[in-house]
Amino acid sequence: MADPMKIRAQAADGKTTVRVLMAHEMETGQRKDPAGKIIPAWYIQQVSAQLNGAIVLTAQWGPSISKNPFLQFTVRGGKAGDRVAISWIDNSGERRSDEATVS
Amino acid sequence: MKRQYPDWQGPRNRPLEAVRRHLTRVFARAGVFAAGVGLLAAGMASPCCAQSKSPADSIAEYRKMLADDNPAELFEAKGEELWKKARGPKNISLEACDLGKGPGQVAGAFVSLPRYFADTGRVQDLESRLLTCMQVLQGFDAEQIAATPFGKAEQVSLASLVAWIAAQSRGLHFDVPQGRTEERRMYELGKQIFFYRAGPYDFACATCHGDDGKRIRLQELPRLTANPGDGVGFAAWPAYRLSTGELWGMQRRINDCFRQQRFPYPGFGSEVTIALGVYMGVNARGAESIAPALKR
Amino acid sequence: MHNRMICSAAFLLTVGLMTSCANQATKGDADIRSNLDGAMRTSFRTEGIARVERLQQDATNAACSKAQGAPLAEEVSRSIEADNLKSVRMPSDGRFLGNWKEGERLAQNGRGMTWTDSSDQPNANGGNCYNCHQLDKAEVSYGTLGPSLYGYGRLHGVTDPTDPGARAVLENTWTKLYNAKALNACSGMPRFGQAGILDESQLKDLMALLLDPSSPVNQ
Amino acid sequence: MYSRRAALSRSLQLAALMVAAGILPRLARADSGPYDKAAFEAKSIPDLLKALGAAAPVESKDVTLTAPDIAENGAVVPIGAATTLPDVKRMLVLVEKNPAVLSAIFEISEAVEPVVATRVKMGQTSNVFAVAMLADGRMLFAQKEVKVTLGGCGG
Repeated sequence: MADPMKIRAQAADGKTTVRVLMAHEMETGQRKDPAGKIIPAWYIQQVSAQLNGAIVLTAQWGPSISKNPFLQFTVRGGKAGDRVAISWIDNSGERRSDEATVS
Repeated sequence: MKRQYPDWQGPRNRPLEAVRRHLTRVFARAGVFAAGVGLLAAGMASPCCAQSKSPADSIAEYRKMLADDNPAELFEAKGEELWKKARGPKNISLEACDLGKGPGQVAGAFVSLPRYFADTGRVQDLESRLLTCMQVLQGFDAEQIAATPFGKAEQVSLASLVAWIAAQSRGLHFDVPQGRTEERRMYELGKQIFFYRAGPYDFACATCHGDDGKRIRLQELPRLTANPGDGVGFAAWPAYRLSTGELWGMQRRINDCFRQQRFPYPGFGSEVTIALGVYMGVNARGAESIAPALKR
Repeated sequence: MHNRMICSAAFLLTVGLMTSCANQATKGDADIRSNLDGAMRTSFRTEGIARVERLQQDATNAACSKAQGAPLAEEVSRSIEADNLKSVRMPSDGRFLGNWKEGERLAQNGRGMTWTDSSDQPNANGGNCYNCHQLDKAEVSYGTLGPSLYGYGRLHGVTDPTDPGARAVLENTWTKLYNAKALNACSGMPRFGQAGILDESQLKDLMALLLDPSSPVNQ
Repeated sequence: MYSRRAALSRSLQLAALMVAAGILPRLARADSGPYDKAAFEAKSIPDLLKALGAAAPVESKDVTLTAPDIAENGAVVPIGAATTLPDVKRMLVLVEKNPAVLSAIFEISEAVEPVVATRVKMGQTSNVFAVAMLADGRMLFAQKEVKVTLGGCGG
């Protein structure tokens, strides 16, 4: 199973900035192993972000997003104690969801 | 492994005018006509301030943009879990592991390693000491883990553990002990290895790390014969490597230095690698640790 | 602030004491030496083309290692340089300059001779030049371990490399590339010709990059 | 394009409704819309625009692209895309010289500002684009060349 994300969410001046680090290989499918065999593509394709259970942002990613991806976005409103949840699904169908509290 | 991207000799050295023409063609093909091209050209005609900045300033800016969100944190979190989790043939956690400050004492341990351990009768760095704990406490085969390639299996666990343990000394100052004869012998050995020239290129560690203010390409090379400063050199490893997207401990850092020195392969936790750790660590006395850092 | 200064002073003092301790622990060079050899033998193994035999030092490397960065005695330097000069072979056909474009490609290429390289033959190796030197001014990513070589030919007054007056510069530059230790005993530069890193035609291409008036180095 | 966007927005609304109704688990699945395979396979900007069914893009001062002048390592290049314009539906990040030009599509809802950041791989020096797709179909962009430097010795 994939490792947990690191989610930071901070409210200030009427908005909440969310910063996320995800643990994922983001293999492009263009690299070769030492034996010369193509390493199959393996990357996060879709991401969704929720604030208190409501989806606020979704994203589609290609394999050119860096390994161990970073995502930052800004929610209108939000306050300390609100819950931010991030979910992803990769091209192999693997999923991961994590949650953090706005500070 | 390099990504298999085409070797493109494009706008790196291409004049801006050529870039503009190229872009105009691209967008024209896409159906952008007069108005769009006009705007585009207007935008391109005043390329931003970038050109006046020095490469060093630009690199510093690049590093700053990444600094606040270091993926090393993902490894720290995993390392903490691995430290506390019952694992290995004996199904026991590492919480009784003695890193030099007493069993289970993690805070401050990193900045006084490598050091002499009475139970093994030798000087050990963080990674070789962790191997001892994994073998003695958890029943893992230390030799087998040492022989495992970096980035695979239990070497990944080691890297994560190292990230978390180092993070528990963040902001502390290096104080690698020299009280015992064996610690001083290792310092002297490390110094000799540091200056040891060999291989087809005649390189030693000192070739690149013997003077202040030197670079390979754009990479600054810390002078490691003295304290290079807070969070520089020995005080910046382990680190998350952007190039591989992996966490590198000092063992892997030294290993790749020897590779680029065109030397044969140093064993994981071998005497040479630990002696170099003692030499660099003692020289870095007083330097503030920022590990795990973020490195190219 | 004040405390910090006292601390730093204490650190300095401690380091000073440690250094003298460490020196006292060093009883004789022979002890440490045997220790070093043992540590090297047990610590390294052959991996791919990077064989353990690479740890063997010739007299040049042994002397420069032992000096630990300090200058060698004048007569020792001269003797090492003379020995290294014997290895230098001038180009077999008397022509010093190849193709600067090939030279630039080689200069950019930092690969070769590591345990992750599959061949140790010259055609698998780069020149590694930009790792340590500035050459073409358009390349911003250059190292500073060696001096800047931008304008090399121009600054050495070479406007026509075929002119007999340019011969001395050509020979000197060739020698530097072929065996840098012939000119500076403990130079940090690899001995590209002597060590078989680059072949004659590759060396000529690097010569052209440095000395051809049409090379970007001389613009 | 319009119908796809409408469908997507419907599916977003539907997912939100389902979450509210407790039909979906509290941590919803990430795949709440379709994955635009054709767009992510586009090898050039014209191909991408075709795949997206998008209008011709126009450079705009209202779109901001944050990117370094020089990337010390092409494996990780920080990119920020932002705009002050209203009615933004999507923000795109493009790297012109990558094997596939499209790196990311962000679906901007009313609940977030059209300000996003991520990190991308770049195989070589290239122009990078931040594109804002507006509700009225307009495509506005900002662009910048990011130099990718070569690594140290030993490759």
